Amino acid sequence: MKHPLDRADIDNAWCPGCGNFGILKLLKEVLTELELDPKNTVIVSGIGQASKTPYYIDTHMFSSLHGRALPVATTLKASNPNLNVIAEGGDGDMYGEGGNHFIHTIRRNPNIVHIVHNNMVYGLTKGQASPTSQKGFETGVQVKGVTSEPFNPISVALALKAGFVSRVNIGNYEHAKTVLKQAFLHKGYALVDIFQPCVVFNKVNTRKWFNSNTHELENDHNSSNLSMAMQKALEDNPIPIGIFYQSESSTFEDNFYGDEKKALFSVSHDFNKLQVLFEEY
Amino acid sequence: MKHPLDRADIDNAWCPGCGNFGILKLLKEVLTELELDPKNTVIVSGIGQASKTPYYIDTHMFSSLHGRALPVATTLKASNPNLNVIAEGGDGDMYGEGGNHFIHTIRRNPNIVHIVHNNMVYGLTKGQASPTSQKGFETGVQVKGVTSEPFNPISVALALKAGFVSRVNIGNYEHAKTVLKQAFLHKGYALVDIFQPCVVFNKVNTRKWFNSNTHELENDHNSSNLSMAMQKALEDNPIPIGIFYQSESSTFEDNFYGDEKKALFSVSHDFNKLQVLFEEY
Amino acid sequence: MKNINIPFQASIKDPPVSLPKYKKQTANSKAQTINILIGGAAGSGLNILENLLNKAFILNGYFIFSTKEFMSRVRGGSNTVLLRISNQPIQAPCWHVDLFVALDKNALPHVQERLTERTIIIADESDPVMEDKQKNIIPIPMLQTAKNLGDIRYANSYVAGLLFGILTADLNILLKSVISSFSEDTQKENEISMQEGYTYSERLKNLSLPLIPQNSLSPKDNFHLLDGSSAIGFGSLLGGCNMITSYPMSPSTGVLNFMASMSKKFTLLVEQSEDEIAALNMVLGGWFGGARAMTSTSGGGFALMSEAISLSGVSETPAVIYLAQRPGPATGMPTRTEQGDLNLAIHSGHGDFGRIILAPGSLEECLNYAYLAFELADRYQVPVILLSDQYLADSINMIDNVDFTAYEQRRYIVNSDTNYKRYTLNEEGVSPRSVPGLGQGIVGSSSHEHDERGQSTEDYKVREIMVQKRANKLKRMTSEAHAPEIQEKGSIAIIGWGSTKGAIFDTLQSLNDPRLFQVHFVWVHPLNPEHLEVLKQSKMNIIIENNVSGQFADILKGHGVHIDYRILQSNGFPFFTDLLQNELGKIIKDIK
Amino acid sequence: MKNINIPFQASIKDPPVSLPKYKKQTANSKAQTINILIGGAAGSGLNILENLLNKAFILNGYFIFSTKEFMSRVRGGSNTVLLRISNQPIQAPCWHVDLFVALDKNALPHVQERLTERTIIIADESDPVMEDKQKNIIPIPMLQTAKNLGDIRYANSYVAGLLFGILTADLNILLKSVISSFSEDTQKENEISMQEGYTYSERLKNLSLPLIPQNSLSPKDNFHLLDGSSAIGFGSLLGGCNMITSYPMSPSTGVLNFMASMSKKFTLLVEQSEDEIAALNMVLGGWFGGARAMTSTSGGGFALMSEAISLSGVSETPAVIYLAQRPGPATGMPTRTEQGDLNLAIHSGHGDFGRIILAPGSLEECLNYAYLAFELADRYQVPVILLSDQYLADSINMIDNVDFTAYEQRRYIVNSDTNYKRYTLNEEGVSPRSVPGLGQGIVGSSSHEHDERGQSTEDYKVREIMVQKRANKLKRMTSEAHAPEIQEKGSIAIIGWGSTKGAIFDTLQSLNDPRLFQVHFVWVHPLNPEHLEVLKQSKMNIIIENNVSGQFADILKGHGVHIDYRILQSNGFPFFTDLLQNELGKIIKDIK
Ligand SMILES: Cc1ncc(C[n+]2csc(CCOP(=O)(O)OP(=O)(O)O)c2C)c(N)n1
Ligand SMILES: Cc1ncc(C[n+]2csc(CCOP(=O)(O)OP(=O)(O)O)c2C)c(N)n1
Ligand code: SF4
Ligand code: SF4
Ligand SMILES: [Mg+2]
Ligand SMILES: [Mg+2]
Repeated sequence: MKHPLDRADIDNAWCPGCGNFGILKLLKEVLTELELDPKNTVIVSGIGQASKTPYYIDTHMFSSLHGRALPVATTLKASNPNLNVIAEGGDGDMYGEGGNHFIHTIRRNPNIVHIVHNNMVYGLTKGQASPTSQKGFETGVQVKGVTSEPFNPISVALALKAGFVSRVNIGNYEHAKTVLKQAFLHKGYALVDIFQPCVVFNKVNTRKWFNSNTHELENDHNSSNLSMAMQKALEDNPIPIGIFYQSESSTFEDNFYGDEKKALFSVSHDFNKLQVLFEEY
Repeated sequence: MKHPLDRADIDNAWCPGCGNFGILKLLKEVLTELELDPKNTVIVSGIGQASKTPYYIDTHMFSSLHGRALPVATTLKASNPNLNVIAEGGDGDMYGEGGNHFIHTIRRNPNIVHIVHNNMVYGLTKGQASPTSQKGFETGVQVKGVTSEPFNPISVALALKAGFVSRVNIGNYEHAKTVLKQAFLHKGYALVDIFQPCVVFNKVNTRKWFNSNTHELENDHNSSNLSMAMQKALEDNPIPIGIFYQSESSTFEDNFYGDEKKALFSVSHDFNKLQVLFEEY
Repeated sequence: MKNINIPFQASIKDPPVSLPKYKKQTANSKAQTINILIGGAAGSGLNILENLLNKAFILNGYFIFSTKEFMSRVRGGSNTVLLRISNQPIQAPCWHVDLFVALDKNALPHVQERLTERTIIIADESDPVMEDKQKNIIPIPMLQTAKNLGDIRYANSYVAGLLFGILTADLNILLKSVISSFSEDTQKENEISMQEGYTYSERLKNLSLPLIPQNSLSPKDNFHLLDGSSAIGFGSLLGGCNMITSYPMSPSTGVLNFMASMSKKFTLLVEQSEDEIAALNMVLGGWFGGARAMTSTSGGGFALMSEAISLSGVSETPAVIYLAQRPGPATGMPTRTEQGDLNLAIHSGHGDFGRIILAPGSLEECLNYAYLAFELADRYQVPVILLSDQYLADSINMIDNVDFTAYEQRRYIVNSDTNYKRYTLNEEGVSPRSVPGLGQGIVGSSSHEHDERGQSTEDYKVREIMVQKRANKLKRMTSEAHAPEIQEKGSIAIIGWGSTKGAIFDTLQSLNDPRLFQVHFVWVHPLNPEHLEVLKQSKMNIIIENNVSGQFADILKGHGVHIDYRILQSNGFPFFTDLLQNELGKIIKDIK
Repeated sequence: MKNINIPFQASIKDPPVSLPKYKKQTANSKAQTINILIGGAAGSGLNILENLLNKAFILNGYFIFSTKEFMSRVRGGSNTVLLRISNQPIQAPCWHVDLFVALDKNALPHVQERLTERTIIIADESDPVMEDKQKNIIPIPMLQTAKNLGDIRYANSYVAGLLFGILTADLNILLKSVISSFSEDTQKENEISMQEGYTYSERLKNLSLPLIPQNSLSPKDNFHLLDGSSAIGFGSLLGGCNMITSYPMSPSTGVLNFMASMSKKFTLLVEQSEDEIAALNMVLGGWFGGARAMTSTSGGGFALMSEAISLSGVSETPAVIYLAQRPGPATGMPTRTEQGDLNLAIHSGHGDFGRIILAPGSLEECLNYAYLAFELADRYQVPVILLSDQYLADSINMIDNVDFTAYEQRRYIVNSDTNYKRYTLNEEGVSPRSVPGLGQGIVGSSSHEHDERGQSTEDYKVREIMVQKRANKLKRMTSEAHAPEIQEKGSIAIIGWGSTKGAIFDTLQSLNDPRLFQVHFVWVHPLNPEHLEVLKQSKMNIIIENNVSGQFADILKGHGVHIDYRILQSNGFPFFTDLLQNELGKIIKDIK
């Protein structure tokens, strides 16, 4: 199943059967169907299995540090507001190591799509609990099972009044596609938390588990109602998927550029103006 | 107004009229009234004006780094569960630099009291915006005014299902005292966000502003109802103060110690047992 | 994507830029200087007084230099401002003063050691020290006057007027400065207070003050008054900086404030980040997208940036980091000065990669090297650290006119073609850098060891090649490094780096010993061994550093340079020329 | 608060602890070793095969050593395990092998360079290399056999049986190991597969393999098989560790896993932190409260701990940090090895303060120095960094019996009285450390410069005293530093540190040149100059380091040690004795 956005000559390092393949496919299809020019699109990722995504898709990429994709993506977008910018990584990456950036990026509201592969486990480092792991989840480090309350990215994003808050299950592919497309069309920060089975290290939250423990938000869900969204976000049996909340407001770049958006690589300062300012000293 | 918990021979570095004085008084009175032994009480603070508190009150202290009081406090409590442990600092310290610890400490639920002096500004570094500064707030760095959405510690703590979530206004002293006492009596993590006027750098959110923009939660507020608490947390005109939510569950130390809690300084391993385990290799 | 014209496009094959030359500091031992220390509480208007007097004395034709020493608090405590007024440029502070003005009763005890028998002390008549009957204390009615005017803070203007009177400077000039220093609703009272102080000074005409220096500046002279932070700011704008992402931290915040104020006038994104980790990663996101970005911080914040520096290293993404040092470890002394973070600056980040560290020591060097930081970051695609300290950042000095058009602008960004590879191997070790959206190619940037395309690799041979590529780049940077500045030539080298430049210069002027010569490093890393030959040929090497271990001395030792004496300090103060003169004088006295 | 009895109470005035001695590595050139390399994909059971064979060969009376080389992925790719089977202890890996087993078709291309003309290659009959008609390739029906049994992974047991057959080892012993290696429901199939492999080996009796070593271990010998991570874990428990707070990062996770497994048996808090910053701050909170805490990480995580190390320094709160290195910069090569973080370990954190860095190079040293890390952290109240690397952490080797009771336990905690001051000045430079809730006093710990009570200070004289206090402590640590281990004595010193110990030892054994002698540093910082005298007296110094710049060489240079040659490597591999032998051999050949 070749796709025009496949990167040439690569060796995909994911495990057979991993949910990441579905997410990769999803992203390529969404970019293509929305006719987003890959030469104008950048994926910024952290480190982890999920964060390997940009190595497999033929857009620009900045494979950064574990947990640090969001600050990189924010200023990348600000340095050239014409780019489509995606920040992508795993649940450990984005909610653990990168938790502080998660909070504050939402507050800034850059116009980026934030994709989190949520497999409820640390895949690349071989199976430790992640912030989203459920209570009781046993691993080589959490030998008596997880005791901390799982991190709920949806409720936290809503608590911060994020402009676009969504969750999908890669096992529900067409639904996921609809939602991801909306995320790209949203102007401002858009969270897409994607349930993704890790077939090797998470034997609890499997593909089947995700399928039978999630259900699409009802048709009458009002995604412009924050407190209704919050209500839904706190439900967990089954876990709702879909667009919880959506509301546009001025973005980080808007606040900076106002109307004339030109990439900073073409900016140079007027040294005469600088000279004049200096003379005042 | 001498107090038995005053530390001897100190030079208080706060500005005359600062709300921190009220918080210091509050803390001393609450400790005394609850008969908490200062020799068994530790304040862990970060860096900032608020974080100077432990230098002025005669308990144990660990004045740590900007933003890092919570992880220090968490393991301090775990190393000796008999101690009363307080983590204290400013809004920049706890929600900015320390934002990631805020999230994850709540998830762990150590039995500590978390006091945040929320003056909506960076005091010690002379007046930059803090995460809780309101939109439009102008400073030497935010020359065109703050554009980011203010951080709402109450809604975020609730989104994380924190066990005790409260906010008070130091200008409403007796109410603040009632709430802070409850925080100490709560078993588990307890957030007390305290509105505190910075008389030098925040000319917007003044003592008067706090007084006229806050109101006590209604008597019929049901603090065991998470979604009602969340509803209240999202209100901002006026801002509710009081105990939004309270619910006990097993703490970080409980999970580790179970029933026999002895301080780790008295623990030593049985080397014979170790020898036997080694023989298996 | 169509190709876009990049202004000022340059290539690594171009020779390095050259820096505009400023007039050299001149040797002239006929300096006449009067040193005034003013002590008062935080928040009492000391800074306003400093600015007011600085401006006024300059208008009166003097050279001035001023520096502050203050506590980590917003109100109260005891701070000082040192004003040195001279007929010549001044480069550094002194410890002992001619005149001391106590604005409140805590001021005198705080500075006791800086007063000599000849120091004239001026204090309010109500000050309890009056009872000590200590000689040389002159009571003045400043508080009463101020109170009569309605606010104790008018005492500052009173003192300004008094000092102008004592130094027989022109009061009208002082009054002119008032307009720009005070808000309209207090101007009147300040004027009156000043006038009263000036008048009162009549009674103090027979003070045994040092000779008042001649007016040496003529209105034709185009000198400018600024602090180190502003000079770094202007230099950064010269370097094309259009993004600054920082978390506030003393003493670096001055640069952040300066840039923020300039953001109203230039296309310049200023963002306060949630922490320092975000700050540097934002800088990398900025450069990756084509911006010229910087961050500003101090030691603790810089420590947190350690991992991201390593990302800059392996991904070859440029970065400029302004690191203003203060005494550590940890929180240390937040408002004091030190040069204790050199080792950290050199070694922060895991793994081996090249970086450049520039430590300016004067306003001219702040301008030149802040400009250069952006040029070098872009040229070599490495992190460049601008190392300053609280002393340099906060001290106010004068600088000759700057010709902003003398700075060459360059941009090392290329349009990409379809075969573009971000890490192309070439002789230079520096691959042409494109940015997303500029041309037909794909830009792949990676934190992993990678191949030419930027794809991560597990191939040990590719690893070896890429390690070599980065090592080659470091070699090139080293070969293009700047030599230390050498003043004259003698047999005993007095070595310094960064902010000690002025104190060492002044000290050598005063000692006036032909054997001594100053070797001043701005480019402190990587060092080019050829530039150290001078230190291998000198008879003796004495190093002066503001840290406890002699960090730069140890680095020079590693390069085979013998260090005979280390003059070290780690008490939060800068070096004072008069004390340094004593210390160095003692050492060289016995040298044959 | 009543006074509480602290077990094993000790004081800085006590002499340093001494470490149990282990038998020295012995010089014996009659080693007979067979080197087997097995290649297969991640997740194909290579690790199980390694453990199975290791155990079985030991039970058969051989010494073994095994090490892995693997990609940063969970499934697929191409990894290898090297097994060295000998009649003597083995210390290091070799590059070229006698026997290679390809578990899949990617295996052979991946290791091509490690095969010589004499290497026997065993591969499945279906492997496409068979068509190459390359000599020395022996086809076996392992995949067919496994498939017949229902799972391709039974091929591993087939290979185990085959290898045992070839080496004429006792199959019954191998079958015993099966029980502990496989889950019950696959034991039967594994046994059958193994049996078939063993049987098939009959056909390969005339392979020209090296002489099979004699069984050298008798059942009386009490050797134990473990990897470096476990040895660090046991050492840490010996050091009293009762808290570990870490964020997972290869290759340090082995220690975290080990400790987690031990937390079921000992009072030992294991917490996975949200990031590395929290991890080290939690360690400090733990020690402050009286625990013995550690964290485990690799370069990137350690970089993030930089600020907290400085907090440990100024607040004099002990800390133990296990830093397992991998190639950087940044993400670098996550599963490979390097010694590239020494400089970072020495200089991380802002400001000047003392720390200790210990780099063990063998299992014995892992045990001893992990134990010592806790002792020293407590004794001097400083951060202690245990520096390992992926190679040492993941390699499996044998260790003679350990007497756990030979390790002295100490606790440097005191009860406080009402006048207790946390930073009391005394001759030792180390103030008695109490913890909250222990006695009548108040414990004030501070990240600011502080006075004896721990109150923050703005007084420059107090600052000077406290800087001096910390410098004195560093002096004391330096005077109590361990000397490098010197094997025999010659004229040419071969210098190494950390994990290169074994490779250098083996290489010198093989070269058998009486001029060469090994100087191995475990205590790499701070160095005691007296201990370097040996390097100033040697005729020549050759250093071997697994990093691109020669970080330790530069440090020795700074101490006036001349380094004549640097053998450096930075390709993600450990040093291989056979390659090292060639390289060193070439260098010394021409030395007269
Ligand atoms: C600073 C730092 N700490 C730790 C690591 C090690 N590390 C790499 S990936 C990872 C977690 C992976 O989990 P997640 O982010 O959920 O991604 P997944 O592999 O599950 O897709 C960790 C801890 C690192 N690379 N950098
Ligand atoms: C790592 C680090 N970054 C920055 C600082 C500088 N700093 C000290 S206090 C402070 C913020 C103070 O604001 P807040 O936490 O709200 O406390 P307040 O002074 O308002 O009580 C900052 C940025 C620091 N000490 N350490
Ligand atoms: S370890 Fe888990 S998340 Fe990673 S590639 Fe394999 S299945 Fe996917
Ligand atoms: S600066 Fe503000 S917060 Fe700090 S002490 Fe002064 S008034 Fe209080
Ligand atoms: Mg994950
Ligand atoms: Mg604040």
